[in-house]
Amino acid sequence: MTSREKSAVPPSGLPASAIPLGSNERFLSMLGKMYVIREFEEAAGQEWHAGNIRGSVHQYVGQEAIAVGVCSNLRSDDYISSNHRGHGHSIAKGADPIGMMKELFGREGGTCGGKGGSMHIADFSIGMLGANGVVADGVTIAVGAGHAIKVLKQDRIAVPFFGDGAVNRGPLMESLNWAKIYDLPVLYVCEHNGYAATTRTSDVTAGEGFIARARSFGIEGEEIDGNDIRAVDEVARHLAQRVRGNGPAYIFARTYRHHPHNLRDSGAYRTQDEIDRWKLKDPIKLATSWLLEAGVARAEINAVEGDAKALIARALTAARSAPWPQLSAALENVQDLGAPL
Amino acid sequence: MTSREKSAVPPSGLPASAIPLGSNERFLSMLGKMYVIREFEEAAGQEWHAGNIRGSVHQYVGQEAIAVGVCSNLRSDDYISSNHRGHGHSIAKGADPIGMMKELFGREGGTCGGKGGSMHIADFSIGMLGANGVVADGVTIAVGAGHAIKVLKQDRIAVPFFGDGAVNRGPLMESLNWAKIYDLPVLYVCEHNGYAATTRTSDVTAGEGFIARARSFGIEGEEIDGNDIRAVDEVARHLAQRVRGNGPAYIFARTYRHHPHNLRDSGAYRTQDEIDRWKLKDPIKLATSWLLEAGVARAEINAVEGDAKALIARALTAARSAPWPQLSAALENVQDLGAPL
Amino acid sequence: MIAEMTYAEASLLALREEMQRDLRVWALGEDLGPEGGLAGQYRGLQTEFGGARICDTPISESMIMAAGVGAALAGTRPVVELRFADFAICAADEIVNQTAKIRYMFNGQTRVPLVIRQAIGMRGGTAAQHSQSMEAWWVHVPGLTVLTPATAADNYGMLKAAIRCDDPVIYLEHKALWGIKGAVDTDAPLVQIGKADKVQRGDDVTIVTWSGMRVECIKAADTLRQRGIAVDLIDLRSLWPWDRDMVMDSVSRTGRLVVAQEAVRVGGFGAEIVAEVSEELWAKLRAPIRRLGAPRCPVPFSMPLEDACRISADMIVKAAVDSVE
Amino acid sequence: MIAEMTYAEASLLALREEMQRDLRVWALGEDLGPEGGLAGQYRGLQTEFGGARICDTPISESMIMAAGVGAALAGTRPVVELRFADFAICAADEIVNQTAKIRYMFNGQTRVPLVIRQAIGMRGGTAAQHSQSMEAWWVHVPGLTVLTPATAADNYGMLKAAIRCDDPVIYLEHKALWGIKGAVDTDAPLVQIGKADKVQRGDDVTIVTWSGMRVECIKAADTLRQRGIAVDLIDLRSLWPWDRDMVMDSVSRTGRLVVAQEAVRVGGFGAEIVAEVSEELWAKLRAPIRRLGAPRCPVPFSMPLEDACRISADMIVKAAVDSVE
Ligand SMILES: Cc1ncc(C[n+]2csc(CCOP(=O)(O)OP(=O)(O)O)c2C)c(N)n1
Ligand SMILES: Cc1ncc(C[n+]2csc(CCOP(=O)(O)OP(=O)(O)O)c2C)c(N)n1
Ligand SMILES: [Mg+2]
Ligand SMILES: [Mg+2]
Repeated sequence: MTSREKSAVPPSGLPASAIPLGSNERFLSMLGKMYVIREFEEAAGQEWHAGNIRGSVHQYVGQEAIAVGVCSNLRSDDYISSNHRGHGHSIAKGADPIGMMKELFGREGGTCGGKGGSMHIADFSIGMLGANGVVADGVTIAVGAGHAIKVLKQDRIAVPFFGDGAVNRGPLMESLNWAKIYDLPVLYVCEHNGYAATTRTSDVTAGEGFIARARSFGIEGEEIDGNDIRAVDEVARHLAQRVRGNGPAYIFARTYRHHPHNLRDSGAYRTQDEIDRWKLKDPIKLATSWLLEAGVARAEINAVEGDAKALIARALTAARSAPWPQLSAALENVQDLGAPL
Repeated sequence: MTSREKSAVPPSGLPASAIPLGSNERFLSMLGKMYVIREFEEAAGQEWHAGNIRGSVHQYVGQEAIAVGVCSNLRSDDYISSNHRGHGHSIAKGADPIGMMKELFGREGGTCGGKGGSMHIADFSIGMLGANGVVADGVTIAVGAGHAIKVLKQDRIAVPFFGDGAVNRGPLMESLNWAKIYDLPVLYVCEHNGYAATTRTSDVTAGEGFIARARSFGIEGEEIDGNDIRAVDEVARHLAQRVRGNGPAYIFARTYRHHPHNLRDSGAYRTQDEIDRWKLKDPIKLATSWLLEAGVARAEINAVEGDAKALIARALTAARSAPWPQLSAALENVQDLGAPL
Repeated sequence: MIAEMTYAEASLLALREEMQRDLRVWALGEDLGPEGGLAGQYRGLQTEFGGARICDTPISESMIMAAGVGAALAGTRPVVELRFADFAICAADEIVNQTAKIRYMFNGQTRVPLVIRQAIGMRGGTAAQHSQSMEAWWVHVPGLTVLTPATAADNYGMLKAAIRCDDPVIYLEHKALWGIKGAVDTDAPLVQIGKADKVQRGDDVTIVTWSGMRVECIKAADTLRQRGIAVDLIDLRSLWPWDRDMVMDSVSRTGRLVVAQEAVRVGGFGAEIVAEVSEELWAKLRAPIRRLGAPRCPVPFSMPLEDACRISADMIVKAAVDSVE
Repeated sequence: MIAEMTYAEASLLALREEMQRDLRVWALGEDLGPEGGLAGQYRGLQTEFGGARICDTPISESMIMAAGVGAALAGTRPVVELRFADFAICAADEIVNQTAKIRYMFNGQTRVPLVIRQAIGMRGGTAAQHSQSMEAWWVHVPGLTVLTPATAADNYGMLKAAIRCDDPVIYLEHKALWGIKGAVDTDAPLVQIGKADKVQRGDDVTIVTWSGMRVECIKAADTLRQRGIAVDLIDLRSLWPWDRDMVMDSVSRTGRLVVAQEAVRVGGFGAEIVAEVSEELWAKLRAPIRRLGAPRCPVPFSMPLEDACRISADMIVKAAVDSVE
């Protein structure tokens, strides 16, 4: 399937190698964001194993370039939605990792007051409409937000992030038809990491996969190397522009998650070799070596990494010391009438 | 959309004009079936207006060639499933119109004992798995039957009939992926009559419609003139053969319903001109004139028409005089345990 | 203005006025434009407001519902028309897992102001997949408000209240009521969500009902009056929240309760009322509560079978008489 | 053979034996092969029976459910694994409008022999979309049998009974029970669907419960014993049909009833029990029935908030004591 999907890149797509470089500063700041996500995720994993974080945690490690590259090209009033693997998207859109870490710990001051947890982080102040525990439901909701943009005659765009597993859910397919017939400003971002939980998606996905499906609805877009922050940045800028005030498009980003699906999964369905090969293409490593080549000093890179580490250390300290929510919160914000009960 | 969809006919498709003719006898018997459906539907409409049939009745008038052409190429142990417009499919597969008419009247002896009504006719003795009141749900069920065929290593096939409105429901799209990844012996039959209730489907269907979608899942098939019984017969034979023991295929049949969506609909969303043009392509008229040309005597045609009329007259008499079901039937066949209650 | 109009026309007027009043209000669903809705509840609105605000959709129930949710999050107030309540089940995930929970999960950062319209109930041979009354499902789901107007006046006042509500409202219209006429006072204050309608006062027995069953209960109350039994008849009209005060006051006085619902009795919303009343007024009840509802079977098509699954005025009379004797 | 095993292992053994016994039995769902199911309930089965009979599926809940239905109509007996009960809501239409109604609508021409497995309940921070207990929904739907095993022995015996049942069975396993061990007697007669389990006998107060709440009720009964209150503890384990006889017998004797459920109290299945008992045993009740259940809010993530929504042994003790006093 792979080679044919590659050939499906539409004429409007620039090959990644031809993408003109932005400024080093821009990429250095993106690298910084990627480090923040990476550190956040590794810390979350450790704290889960230590028993400080409960529930499910799905780490975004290895896919950071996609969230960062895309969100760097969005306005703060643009909308994004996410799935179960949502920390990276939130951070990239501008959510505060300290509030998020408190949320994972279930503490007061968490982004959602501790009521959501890892799979339900939203930050409406920055247009982040929510992670989602139901595969594909974030996508349909983002398309609905795109519909409101049109009804209200705004010039925002709506960007759902989703995985290759979501591609087989009917509601997502309904959404492709919907976004196209109403010409909604939606930029679909499919993060193809090869797996849906423990299932290889190529085993359960007919035909040429997401790209062929999107195109069958008349939606065009571009396929990119999701581990290359330059490619993501360039294509996202280009497509976000195209979508704004117009109909839908997609980004199909090939990537890989370094860690198991979540922290309970043994990971036995993947070979170490496959993991190792993908780790060589780690988006942070790739960006680092390219920035060094481009003349950025090692010290500058160390500095952004250090800042990220410090930020996450602060987040952990804050989360650990934050109080539990007031018990009354359990019954608040259910609905105005007929609650609490 | 029309012209591009036409060009999507895969190489395996023969143009209708090149289809070799079967025997006159075969087509005369098919014409007879078409007459039975036509008479059944017209009678049902009259009886509905007379207040003898309650609920919704969706007439199949104008589309008869599809059900008859397809089912003439199925074995009696092959499965079909249907939608709300299901009378024609049942009759074509071999259900008894007398039992069906009793069903529409809600009487004892009805195909489903009067408990189903027009939208819920099934006849398991001939592999008819049921009409369906929920758009697209008959399709997913047929694909499930196809799955059982594979699990049981049988050589049957499963044939869901559905409309162009169903094409936008997510479950149907999930089914296309499903049928393909498991290589199920499913022959999709899309009856494109241009409308979903009062909505022109081209207004709410993105891209090239069903054919493009099926192909994006790797499913191939053929587009035909659904009003030409010869075309349907030939292509159905060919594709039923191809599907048997193999993976899925589709028939995309262009057609038109002469009557409104159901008997409550004013029909105002279509022009009289459009209806008149399609009536010129009435599948029964077409078949008749072609059979006359092929040397079949008018008397023979009159005979099959007369037989159909007589059969439906008998069905009406039987339905009118059949008793109501026993009241105890209301609580029977709910489930073995915990019923009736 | 006081005018006589049908239940369907009352909701049409209400939506029209709300769309004129608030530009963020819009409606989406199948066949709203050409057909004007199953009962003409949208007739003429597409001409008046355009296709963007009266939006015809494909047959994509999941996406219809999700579009409403996303659009509510993004600053509009959608009226989501799901037609037959049976098809709303195709969007149950979007209703239960998203619509109802978003405000809570996100700790009140947002509300989800939308109305989910569904036509419930039997209407002459609509059979198993077009006749269901699933109100009990929605009441069980935290985050949802559940309304069941039964008169033209309520379908006017309650639809307006629903559209103005900042939380998601499940709005259940009964198919058999569409053609029923009643006086609508467009100047009356809006119906307050959660307040029941005391249809008539009486001291002998309380009858609690809602939706289409109101009609049968009124017939039953007339018959009972002739037999010397005075009924305190309550049309709840709002199932969540429901008017606990009115029900408890009434049963405290009468000591007797009949609950009449069209839905399947087992696990129906009636069980909640019975459970609450029997828990709270245990000491005051003078007879066991009678709970009426359909047998636990799908709705059959055939007329006599369908009728066998209906709660009739006669059955309500009998339950009330049993209770009083 | 009597062996000690976990609740999850018991169901694995049951399925394995049924698949060996009957070639028409097969299972389908997400991640059954590589992962062996959320709790290892399918571990090793794909190796033993092959990918056709332990079928890994795409994330397509509607189609997973419909495949089960179609395949049941076409001569097989599918075990449909829907994982978290919350996702089963994505297939609600296929369950309610098709699975449950087909036998009836088609007048018994066919049955729909399949099992719909769903994991219910809270388990430490699973939050709003992975913690729901929606048993009340399924009980309200005619055509469905609803089971809630709470011990290893029952998860063995009841899964087998469910697979052999000719009607569709909603089979709800509680996530918090997966690791709990118990003795399983593989030679014992299969659990009869509809028969409750009398966990312990007592004359002072009846406690009715099911699923995960059984564990809390046993704790509560111990505490109550120390306080001199003897509990008649009933684990219903089958919610439809439910063991009316055992419950009515017990409450006739004790005159007092506490119903303890994990689900949202409003509109929960507990209301049905309370309504039935209060209607039937009105004259025999010596105290108002107490009905425990979660507050009407989505399940919050944070530990203390989640705990605030749990019914604990203490709350059950208190309700029983209130009832007796
Ligand atoms: C409707 C639904 N079905 C199943 C699940 C369980 N589940 C959670 S994540 C996941 C895999 C998702 O894969 P993909 O979309 O590729 O995202 P990735 O985990 O690879 O980032 C599954 C099956 C779910 N959350 N929702
Ligand atoms: C899930 C669902 N949504 C809506 C409906 C209402 N409905 C019944 S038939 C129909 C139109 C179907 O159009 P199509 O599939 O093209 O079949 P046709 O009527 O043209 O034969 C609609 C919207 C339904 N029955 N089920
Ligand atoms: Mg993936
Ligand atoms: Mg059509």
